[in-house]
Amino acid sequence: MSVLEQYAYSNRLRFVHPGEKILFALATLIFLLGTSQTKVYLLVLVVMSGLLIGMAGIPIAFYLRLLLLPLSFLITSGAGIALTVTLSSSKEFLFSLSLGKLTLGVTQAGLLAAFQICLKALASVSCLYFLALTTPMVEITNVLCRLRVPGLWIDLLTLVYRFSSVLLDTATKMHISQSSRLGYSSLSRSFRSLGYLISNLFLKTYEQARMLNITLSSRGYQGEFRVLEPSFRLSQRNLILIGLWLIGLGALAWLGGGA
Amino acid sequence: MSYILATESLEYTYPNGTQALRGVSLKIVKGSKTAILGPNGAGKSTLFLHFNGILKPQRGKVIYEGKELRYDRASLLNLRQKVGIVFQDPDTQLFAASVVQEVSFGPFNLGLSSTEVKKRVEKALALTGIEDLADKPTHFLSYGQKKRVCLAAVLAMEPEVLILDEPTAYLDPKLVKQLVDFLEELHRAGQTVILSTHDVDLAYTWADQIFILKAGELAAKGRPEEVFADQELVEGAGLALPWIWEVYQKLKELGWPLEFPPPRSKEELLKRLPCPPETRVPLRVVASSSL
Amino acid sequence: MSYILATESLEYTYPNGTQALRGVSLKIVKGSKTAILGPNGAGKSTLFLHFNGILKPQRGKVIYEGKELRYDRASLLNLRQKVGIVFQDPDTQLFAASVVQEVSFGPFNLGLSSTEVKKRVEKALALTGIEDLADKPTHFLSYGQKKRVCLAAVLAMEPEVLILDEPTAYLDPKLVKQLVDFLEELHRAGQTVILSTHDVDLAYTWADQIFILKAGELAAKGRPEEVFADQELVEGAGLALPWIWEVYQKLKELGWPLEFPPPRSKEELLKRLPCPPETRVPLRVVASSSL
Amino acid sequence: MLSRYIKLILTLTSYLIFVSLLAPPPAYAMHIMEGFLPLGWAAFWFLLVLPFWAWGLKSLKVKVSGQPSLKLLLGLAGAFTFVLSALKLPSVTGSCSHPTGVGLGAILFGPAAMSVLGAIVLLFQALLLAHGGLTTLGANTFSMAVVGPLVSYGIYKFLQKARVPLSINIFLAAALGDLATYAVTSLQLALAFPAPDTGIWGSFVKFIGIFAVTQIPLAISEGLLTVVVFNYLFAY
Repeated sequence: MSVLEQYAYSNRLRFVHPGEKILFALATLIFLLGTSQTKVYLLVLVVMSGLLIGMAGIPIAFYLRLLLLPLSFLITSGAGIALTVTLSSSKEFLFSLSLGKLTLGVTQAGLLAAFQICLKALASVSCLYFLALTTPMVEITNVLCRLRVPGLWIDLLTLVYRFSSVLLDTATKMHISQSSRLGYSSLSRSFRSLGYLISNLFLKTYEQARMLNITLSSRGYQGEFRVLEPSFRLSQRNLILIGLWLIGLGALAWLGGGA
Repeated sequence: MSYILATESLEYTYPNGTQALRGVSLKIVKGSKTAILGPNGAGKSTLFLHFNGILKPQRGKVIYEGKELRYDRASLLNLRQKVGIVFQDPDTQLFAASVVQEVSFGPFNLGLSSTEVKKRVEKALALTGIEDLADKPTHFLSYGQKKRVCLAAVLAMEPEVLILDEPTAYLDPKLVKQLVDFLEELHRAGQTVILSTHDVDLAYTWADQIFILKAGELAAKGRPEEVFADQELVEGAGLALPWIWEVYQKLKELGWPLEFPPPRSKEELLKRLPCPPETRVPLRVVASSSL
Repeated sequence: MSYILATESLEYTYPNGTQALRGVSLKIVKGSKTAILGPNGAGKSTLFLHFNGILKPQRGKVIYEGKELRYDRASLLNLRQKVGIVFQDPDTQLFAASVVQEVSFGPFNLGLSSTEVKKRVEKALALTGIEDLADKPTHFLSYGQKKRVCLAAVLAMEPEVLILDEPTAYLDPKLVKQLVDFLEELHRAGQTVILSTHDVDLAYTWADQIFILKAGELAAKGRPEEVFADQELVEGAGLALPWIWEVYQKLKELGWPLEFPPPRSKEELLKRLPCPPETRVPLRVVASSSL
Repeated sequence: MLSRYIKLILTLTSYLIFVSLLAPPPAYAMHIMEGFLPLGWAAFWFLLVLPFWAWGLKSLKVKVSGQPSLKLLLGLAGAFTFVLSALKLPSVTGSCSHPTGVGLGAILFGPAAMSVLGAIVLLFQALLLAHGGLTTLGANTFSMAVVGPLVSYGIYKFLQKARVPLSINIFLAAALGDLATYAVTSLQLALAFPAPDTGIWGSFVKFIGIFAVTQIPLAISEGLLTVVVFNYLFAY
């Protein structure tokens, strides 16, 4: 399905307890959101990237490309923060445009704020990638299950996960067969073909659900999805390391704040 | 001979008006290898859905071990443990995120304990030779691997009757051979196996007992050599004669003294192909000179 | 011999890392019947997607009528009109509400006038023998009918090369025969036809030219009797020998004086099965008495 | 007077060109990326969607109980929504983008189901495709799986009662659902990052102005597409 997932199954941290990985990534993430220290952002970005490349064995080129993924969002939203719109022109603009009474421009403070936000977002994304690249979906679902997330939600997660790839495959085949009959050779044809594709995919979805009901019923399905859960052992060492890491981050933020 | 599964004048019409079964009566011998042959749309899948109670006959009945099926919850669960179906398309029956989870689903539905389920899963994975796929997500598997997972998922429920709907469709010859060998192994262990196919060669070499369905009716039944003796009937049902059978018949027709029964496998046939006389002297001349 | 389509050391790796093609070079003769054989996952479908420009080679090139393919809009438009692919699963290629709509999809995309499209559609429906289905919704058709609609939908674009991906998978023997007869007709009318299959019997009897793909590489090419002469290679590629070939080889091995070339169809083989000597006298005795 | 207008128009166009050059359209609709919202706001949006999740789950549970097949249908519907958001939308501007599926999903499956399924789809997009994020899941769910579908569904039902022709109805439901989604996202960003002197509203205008360049054509495209889809679906 996705390339991220391939690494989730083949990386070198694959057999570390998923709970530890989730705790590590999420706690760091939440900590990041709560602090405004550029140093912390940098440290997290470096450490997460280091762990992924060094310990999990994610190829560096692939990882760097991954970091560029959210660039378009960063640029648009960053621009939104950097941009200042004002009625007075007293501000110290690095450059500006005036629209009648309005002045539209970029100030040094705005630019700095945007830069900080972007760095923070990148550091956060590295936490997200840590989780996504080291922990398969099944195990994340399993942890959610233990955290007492409602059962219906878990069941739906499982089904959506599995059938996304089935339907994606179907959609790809439909798209290929349409393309080979020139279905996407102009804008209006593209709309028509994609419309056909989606409506057909929808009908397929219904058919798939109907068949699944038959096949699962024949294996005794009565509304519950009980399956064997993967078992992992918590490592005390890892938990202590995660604790130390968070304390370290806290100290850095506090010292930075004091200085 | 004891029959494990039987139907009596089964009729079923789908809500859209398709008459899928029009009075089918048949009996499946316990421990046998049964092939149900028929063209696309003959009613094979509909018949199977009656075998484990997914569909309820509109007329006629289904009989399991001498008792007519009942359709309450407990009876159905019991039946579905005893009759397992491997459907044709793996993508409509695999739902779980990993192979182990998939295979454990059926046993859990039977109300088994986690330890028992674990044992069953390991056994099923070993039996089908996919232990190494245990933790793989389903969508990383190849078509052939997915087919095996489907098989393991049903075998983990330890059914008495194993039903396979078009098990060889889309499989390449090597995988077909592996599957047939595997089914042979199950058969030797006492398992009742039923499969539907339109591969007449497979049915001829594999089955003890063949039923031919045609437009929802039973067109023929019997041992392979009985069923394929009626060429007209076979072709009328959209099927063809198995090639082994055709070569054997032709040789017999030509006057070769081939002993009964007809060969059932390619190897047997090839072994029984006639040898030429040792000399290269024209036969007719030799024969006439001896007069 | 003029080649209509060729590849030169074609390589393609999917984003998920699967190396589907690893340097495939082959040439398709204009007007020929070519079969591409290989196990599941050998790269047959990936190769086809290069033939009409859906996939762009990562290395190597595709050559159509002597010219290397270009991937700009106009060239692709032109190519896709000339190379038509009928995919394996009809359910992923039929989407329109009625058969006529479906078949007119391609011609309309070629930018033809309504009258021209209408003519093309009628011709394609007549050719494939489904005029009576014209106004039926595609969803209610049988599997065999759907396959024909897919064929008609591609033929309506009047391609110079017709490609069929596993056209006989899941068809019953009668429909397979109809399809093969139909392809033979197209061939006689000068159409270049390429199909992929793992049905070795079909490939052996139908094709002029066979390519065997194995794990993304070309394992063998040539006339059927050349390709199947190497048993080890064929079986190594997950395939089996065609039964006609095996029976013929066995007879030759037994010492029957069978003239070349080997039989290409069941009928030919049966006709050439050896006759027994007219008398029933043990052959060895007869032979020795003549000395 | 005239020259001033010309100047205004010129500056506006150059602004638009500037922004569109700088900002290629977001690949996956309007997901606020990981780490972009401060802790307080991230938590706030989670709290805000919590009742909607509870509502969605409860209404689904009622439907599912005693009807195991419905659960499967819901799962498949979620997968369908996921795949929808991965398709490439034909775009007037020639750029590549993806439909949100907000309007289509809301009309087909209802807003209650969408609040749950939408959250699942967003979680998968974050973990499998690296779009959106975990801490922004609350905010993104609120805009894409709660407000968008509610607006689409509301418009659809209202215009149905008003006997507006179906095509127009569906176009408006889908396009306005999209626009509502992006308005909410802009508001979420504005709340988190108020402009120093013009405050939240100034910031809101800024964000909505920037996103308008990419989102209005997308909303129109998606509206058209949804109409085409429904035309086919009603043909069966």
